[in-house]
Amino acid sequence: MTDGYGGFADNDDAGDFDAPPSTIMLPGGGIDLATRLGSTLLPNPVTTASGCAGYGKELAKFFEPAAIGAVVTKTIMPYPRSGRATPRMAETPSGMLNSIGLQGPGIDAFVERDLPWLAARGGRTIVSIAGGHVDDFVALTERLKGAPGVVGIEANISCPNVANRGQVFACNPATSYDVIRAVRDAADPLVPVLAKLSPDVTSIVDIARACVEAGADGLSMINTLLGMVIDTDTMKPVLAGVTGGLSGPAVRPVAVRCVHQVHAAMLDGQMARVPIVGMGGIRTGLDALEFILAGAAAVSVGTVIFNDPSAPVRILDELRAALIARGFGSLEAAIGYAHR
Amino acid sequence: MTDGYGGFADNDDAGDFDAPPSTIMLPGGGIDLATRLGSTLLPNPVTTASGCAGYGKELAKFFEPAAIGAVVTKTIMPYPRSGRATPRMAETPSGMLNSIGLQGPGIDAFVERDLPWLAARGGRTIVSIAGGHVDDFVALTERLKGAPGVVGIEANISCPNVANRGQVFACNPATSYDVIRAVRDAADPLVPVLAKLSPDVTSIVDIARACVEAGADGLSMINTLLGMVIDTDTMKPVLAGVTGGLSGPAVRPVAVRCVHQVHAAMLDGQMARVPIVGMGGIRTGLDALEFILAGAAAVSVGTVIFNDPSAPVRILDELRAALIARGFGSLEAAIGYAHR
Amino acid sequence: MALPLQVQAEIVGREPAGAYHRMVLRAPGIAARVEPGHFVAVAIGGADSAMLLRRAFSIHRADPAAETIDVVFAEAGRGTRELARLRVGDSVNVVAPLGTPFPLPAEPVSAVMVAGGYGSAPMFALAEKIVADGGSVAFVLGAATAERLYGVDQALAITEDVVVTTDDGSEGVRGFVTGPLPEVLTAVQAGVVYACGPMGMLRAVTEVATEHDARVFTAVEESMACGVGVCMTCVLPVVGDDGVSRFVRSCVDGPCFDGTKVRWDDAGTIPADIEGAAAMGAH
Amino acid sequence: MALPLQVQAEIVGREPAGAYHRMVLRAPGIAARVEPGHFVAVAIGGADSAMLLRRAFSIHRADPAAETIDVVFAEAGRGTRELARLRVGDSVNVVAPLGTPFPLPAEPVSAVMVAGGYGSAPMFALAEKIVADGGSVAFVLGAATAERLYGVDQALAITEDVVVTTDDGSEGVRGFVTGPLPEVLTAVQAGVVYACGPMGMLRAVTEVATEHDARVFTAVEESMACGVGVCMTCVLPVVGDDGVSRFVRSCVDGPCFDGTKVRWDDAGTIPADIEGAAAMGAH
Ligand SMILES: Cc1cc2nc3c(=O)[nH]c(=O)nc-3n(C[C@H](O)[C@H](O)[C@H](O)COP(=O)(O)OP(=O)(O)OC[C@H]3O[C@@H](n4cnc5c(N)ncnc54)[C@H](O)[C@@H]3O)c2cc1C
Ligand SMILES: Cc1cc2nc3c(=O)[nH]c(=O)nc-3n(C[C@H](O)[C@H](O)[C@H](O)COP(=O)(O)OP(=O)(O)OC[C@H]3O[C@@H](n4cnc5c(N)ncnc54)[C@H](O)[C@@H]3O)c2cc1C
Ligand SMILES: Cc1cc2nc3c(=O)[nH]c(=O)nc-3n(C[C@H](O)[C@H](O)[C@H](O)COP(=O)(O)O)c2cc1C
Ligand SMILES: Cc1cc2nc3c(=O)[nH]c(=O)nc-3n(C[C@H](O)[C@H](O)[C@H](O)COP(=O)(O)O)c2cc1C
Ligand code: FES
Ligand code: FES
Repeated sequence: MTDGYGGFADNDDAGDFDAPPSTIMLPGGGIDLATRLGSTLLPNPVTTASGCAGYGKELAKFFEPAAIGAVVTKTIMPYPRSGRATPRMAETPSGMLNSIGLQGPGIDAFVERDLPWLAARGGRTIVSIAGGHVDDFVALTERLKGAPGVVGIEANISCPNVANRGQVFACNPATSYDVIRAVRDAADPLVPVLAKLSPDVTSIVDIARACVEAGADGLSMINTLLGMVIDTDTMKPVLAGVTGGLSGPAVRPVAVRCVHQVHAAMLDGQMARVPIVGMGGIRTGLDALEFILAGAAAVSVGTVIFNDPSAPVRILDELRAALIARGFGSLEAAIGYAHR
Repeated sequence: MTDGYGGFADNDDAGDFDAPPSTIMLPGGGIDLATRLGSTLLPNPVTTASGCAGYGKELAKFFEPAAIGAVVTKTIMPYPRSGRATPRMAETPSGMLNSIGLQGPGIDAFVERDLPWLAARGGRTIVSIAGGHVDDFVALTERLKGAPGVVGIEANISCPNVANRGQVFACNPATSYDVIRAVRDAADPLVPVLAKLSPDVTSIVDIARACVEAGADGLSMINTLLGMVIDTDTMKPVLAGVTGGLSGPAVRPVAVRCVHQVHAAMLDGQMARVPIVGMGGIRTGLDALEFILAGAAAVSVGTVIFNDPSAPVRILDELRAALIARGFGSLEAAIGYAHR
Repeated sequence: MALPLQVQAEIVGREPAGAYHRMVLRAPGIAARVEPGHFVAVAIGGADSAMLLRRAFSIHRADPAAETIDVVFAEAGRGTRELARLRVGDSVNVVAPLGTPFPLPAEPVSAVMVAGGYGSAPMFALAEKIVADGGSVAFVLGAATAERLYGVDQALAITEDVVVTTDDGSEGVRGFVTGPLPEVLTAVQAGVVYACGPMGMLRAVTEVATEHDARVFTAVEESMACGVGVCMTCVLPVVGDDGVSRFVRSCVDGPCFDGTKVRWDDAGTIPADIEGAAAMGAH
Repeated sequence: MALPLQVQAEIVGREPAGAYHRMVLRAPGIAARVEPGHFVAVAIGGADSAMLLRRAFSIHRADPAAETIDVVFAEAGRGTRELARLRVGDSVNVVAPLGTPFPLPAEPVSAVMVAGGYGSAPMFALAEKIVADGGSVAFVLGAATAERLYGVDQALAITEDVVVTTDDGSEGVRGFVTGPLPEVLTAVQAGVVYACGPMGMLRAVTEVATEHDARVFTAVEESMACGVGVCMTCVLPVVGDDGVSRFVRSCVDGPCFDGTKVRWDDAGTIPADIEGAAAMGAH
C-alpha cells in the first residue's frame, strides 16, 4: 500500500511504544505470589487462557506481558490453518460460544515470528499445541526445543483425534495418556508439560489421573463446554460450525467443581499431586481466589479479556490484595485451602 | 395455634381463591400447540421443570395449573426425605446452584395429598420419581398406577445408584437401561415414561439411545450440571452438600446442544425417534422456541420460575406468538426445524 | 394468607437512613394485602440480568391509600448494590405480600419488640397495630453501631419505652439486646415478644422470653431462591404441632415462626430425628 | 496505529437522531488519537452484567478540545437496548480508538462517500479532512426509509453534491445507493470511493467503483468478540499483497479494507484457496 494512500496501519506495533499508560505497575512486596509448575517457577499465578490472548502482542497495548505469570498462546498446530467459516461466535447469558477452529499460522511461523517477539519483551510463554495425531504433538514439541522464552507446553487434548473418528483425545483416558506420554517424552526435560482437560466427560478425575500417570507436570482445566445457540430468526444454528465452546462466568461453577474434584483426588492419594492451572469464567481477583482455594496453583483468564483487555493485571492486583486481606503469607498457603 | 394468636396462615390455600388476577387467560385459537408424549396428548408444550414448581399448589397463586401442558412434580422418592442441610443454594452468573437433596414427603403422602389436589384443579401431572435402587423405581411406578391426573412418569435417573458406589444411574448406558426398562414394564401401558438425562456425560447420545432401547417414550433433558461455589470469605464451599446442580440461562447453550445432538441421532437412524422435553435456562418464548427448533416436542421451565413465578404462562404466550409470527401452522411443524 | 401479586413497581421515594436505604415503591394492589411480617421479593435488573434470584425484604410500611410499600435495606452484596443505584422514576418487579406474617394477639397484651439493625423494619407497623388494639409495647433496638440502628425515632413516636443498645456503645447501652431485655420484660410484664434480626439474636431472645413466660415470635432470614414455596432452599428445622421436627420453608411457613418451635442449634445440620433423615443415609 | 485507551466515559450528551441515538462521551485521552474509520468498543453494564462482549460503534466525531467522542447507534438487540436506556451522567467503559482507519489520500482527490443507514457516521469527519486537504467530496447516502438516513444535513454542510436514496422512496431517489452511484462517479470524476454499510452494499459499491477506475475503501461490520485482535472471531477472506488469501481480522486489519481485496462472495465460507484451508480437511 505505497501508492499514495497512507494510513494503512501496522497493527502489530505495540512494540514501538513504551509501557502503555494503562499498564498497572506492580508494587514490589506484600506477599510471595510465586508458583511452581513442574520445573518452572512463575513470579505470579495469573496467565492468559489459550485462544484469548493471541500470542501476547495485541494485549501489550494494555499491559506488559512480563507483568503476569505467563502468556498461554493460542493453540498452535503443525501447519497454517484457516479456521472455520464465520459466524464464529455467539454471546450467551454470562458467557459466549466460540467456534474458531484453531486458526493459526502453523508452528514454523509461530516459532520464527511470534515467540521471539514475546521473549524479547520479557514475557514467559506457555505454548499450547494440538494435532490430529499423536505424531503431530510430538513434532510440535520437538520444534519447540530451545525456542526462546518457552516455560511450558500445554497440550490441548480437547481436539479431535483423527484416528478415532474425530472423538476428542480428552474424552478417553487411554488417548489422553498416549498424547501426554509422547509429549512428555519428546519435550525438553526442563520444560513442564500441562494437559488441558475438557469438562465434557463423565469423570474428569479418570482423565486427569491418566494424564498424570503419563507424566503430565500439571493439569489445565477447564476447556470450554460443548454448546450451541439457534438463531430464532433464521431458525438455524448461529455458528457456521453448528456447535461451539461455551466459556465465561456462566461456566465458572463447573470449572471450580472440576478443579476441586481433581485436587481432592490428589489429596486422597488417587493420583500423584501436580499443580493445576484453573480457568473458566474468572472475572475478578476473588474469582481467581476461588480457584486457588479449590486447589489451583495458577489461573488463566480467558473470555473476560474480551470484556476488559487489561483484566489479567487487574485480577492479579485484586488477587494479591485478597490474599493479603485474608492473612495469607504466600500464594502457596492458599492453594487448596477450601479442602481443610 | 388456637391459643389466642391468630394470623398463622394456611399457606396451602391457593385453592380457596378464584383464578388469581395475575393469571393470563389463554386466547382460544391461532395455532395448534398440542404435542404428543407417547400416548399422552398435551394441549400445549410448556411444562414446569421438576423441583422448580413443587407439586403445583404454590404456583396456582400465579397461574392456573391447567393452563400449561403439564406440571412436572418435584422428584418423589419412596419415603419421606429430609433433604440436605442448608445452605442449599448459591446464585451464580446467570444461574444458580442447588443442593436440595430431594427433600419430599414420600410417595404415600404425595399420592394421598398432593396428586388429588392437582387433579381436582384440572392439572395434568407428570410425576418425577427417583430411588437408590431399580426396585425403588418399580415400587414408585406401581404406586402411581391409577392415581388421578397422572399423564406421565419422569424417571430422574440423575440420582445416585446405591449399588454402584453412588455413581448416578444416568452416567452409564447399562444402569440407565435397567431403570427405564423396569419402570416401563411396571407402568400403566397408557402412561408414557420419560427418562431424565444428565448432561455430565461424555456422550449423551449413548445414554439417550440406551433409554430409548429400554422403552422410554420420551427423553427429558437436561438435568443440572455438577458445579460448585467457594465462599471467598469463609474460604469453604458455600453449599453444605459441597457440590450442587447448576441451572438457569447460563447452561442453556449446553442444553440446546444436547437436544440437538440427540434429535440429530434420531434423524440419522441411530435410535428410534421419541419426543424430547427440552429444558435448561428457558426464560422467554424465544428460548423455548430455540429448544423446539433443536428438536424438543415440549419444554420445561425451571429456575426462571424463581425469577418470575408466572413464567410458564408468559412463555407459553410468547411461544405462541413467536410461532405464529414465523408462519408455523402448528407446533409440530417447528419441532426440529433447525435440522432442515 | 394474602394472595401475592406480581407487579412492576415504580420507585417513588428514595432516602438514606443511617447505614441503610429506604425505598418507597408504588405497587398497585399490594399495600392493602400487607400485614406486619410480610415480605416483598424484588427482582434485580430486567430480562437480561445475570442475577436471577429475587431479593427478600421485610415490608416496612404499607400505605393502601397511596398504593405504596416501603423497604429499608442494607447494601450487602451485588444485588442490593444494584438496587441502591436505582433512582426515583425507575421501576422494579416485585412479588408481594409473601410469607406468614407475625401472629397478632387476639386480646390486648403487653408486647416487647426486639430487633437488630434493619430487623426493626417490620416492627413499627406491628407495634402500632397492637397499640390500636388496646395493647402496649416496648422496644429494644440494637445494632453494631449507632448508624446501623434503624427507626429509634419511629419507636419513640409510639412509646417512651425504648431501649437502645449498640455493640460498640456508640449509642444507648453498650452490648447486645439481650442485656437489657430481661429487665424490660419484667418491667412491662410482657406477654409476648416479637423479634427480628440475626439467627443468634433470635435464639437468645427466644431463651430469655421463655424464661420470662412470654410467647415469642421470630422473623428469620434464610437464603431464598424462590420466595414462594417451590424450591426448598430456605428450610429450617422446626417442631410441628405433632411434635415431629421437619425442614419447613421459611418463605411460606415463615419467616415469622414461634421461636420456641425453631431448633436454632440445629440449623445448618440434618438433626437425626428430623422427618426423613433416615432416608438420607442411603445416598 | 493509535494506541487504544480503556477508560470510564461519562455520557455528556444524548439525543435521538431519526431512527438512531446519538451519544456523546467524555473519554479523556481518546479524542486526540482518533482518525476517521476508527471504532470504539463499549462495555454493556458493569461487573455483574450478563453481557460480556463489548459492542463496536464507528466513532462519528472526536473533539480533542472537549475530550469527547460521539457515536450514532441503532437499537438492534439486547446490548444496544441497554445503551439506549442510559442517561446523561451515567458512565460506560470504552476502549478506543480501535481498528485500522480509512486511508487518507496523499494528494488532493475527488472522493465519493457512500453509506447505508448509520454507516454514514464516520464519513463526515473523513470528508471534512479530504476537503481541508484540498480535495473535493460528494455523498451518496442511502437507507431503507427516510428516518433511517443519518446526517444528510451534515453532508450538505460540507458539499452540495449530496444524493439521497431510500428503498421505499420516502426521501430522495427510490432504490439503492448503487442506482445513482455510476452517474455521480462520472460527474465528479471520482478518484476514490469510501463506503460503509451492509456487506451486500459494500460488494456492489466495490464493483461499481472498480468499473469507474476509482479506488475503493470499505468499512465492514463483522461480529466481534474482543475488538482488539486476540480472539479471531471477526475474520474475512482478504487477498494479501502477496496474492495469498487469508482470513484476516476485521477488528485490527480492518474494519477499513481496500474493497477490491475483500472476497465478498466468499465471506461465511472457507474458500478452497485460503491459507490453511487444507489443514481443515483433517478435522
Ligand atoms: C424474609 C427476609 C426478609 C429480609 N428483610 C430484609 C430487610 O428488611 N432489609 C435488608 O436489608 N435485608 C433484608 N433481608 C436480607 C436480604 O434479603 C439480603 O441482604 C439480600 O438478599 C442480599 O442480597 P445481595 O445481592 O446484596 O447479596 P449477595 O450476597 O450477592 O446475594 C446472593 C444470594 O444470597 C442471598 N442472600 C444473601 N444474604 C442474605 C441474607 N442475609 N438473607 C437472605 N438471603 C441472603 C440473596 O438473596 C441472593 O440470592 C431479608 C431476608 C429475608 C429472607
Ligand atoms: C466496526 C463496527 C462498527 C460499527 N458501527 C456501528 C455504528 O456506528 N452504529 C451502529 O448502530 N452499529 C454499529 N455497528 C454494529 C453494532 O456493533 C451492533 O449493532 C451491535 O453490536 C448490536 O448489539 P446488540 O447487543 O444490540 O445486538 P445483539 O444481537 O444482542 O448482539 C449479540 C452479539 O452480536 C454482535 N452483533 C450483533 N449485531 C452486530 C452487527 N451488526 N455487527 C457486529 N456485531 C454485531 C454484538 O456485538 C454482540 O456481541 C458496528 C459494528 C462494527 C463491527
Ligand atoms: C475465543 C476462544 C478461543 C479459544 N481457543 C482455545 C484454544 O485455541 N486452545 C485451548 O486450549 N483453549 C481455547 N479456548 C478455551 C480457553 O482457553 C479456556 O479454557 C476457556 O475459555 C475457559 O476459560 P474462560 O471462561 O476464562 O474463557 C478458547 C476460548 C475462547 C473463548
Ligand atoms: C432448586 C432446584 C431443584 C431441582 N430439583 C429437581 C428434582 O427434584 N428432580 C429433577 O429431575 N430435576 C430437578 N432439578 C433440575 C430441573 O428440573 C432442570 O432439569 C434444570 O434445573 C434445568 O432447567 P432450568 O435451567 O430451567 O432450571 C432441580 C432444579 C432446581 C434449580
Ligand atoms: S425460597 Fe423457595 S421454598 Fe422457600
Ligand atoms: S474481534 Fe477478536 S480478533 Fe477481531
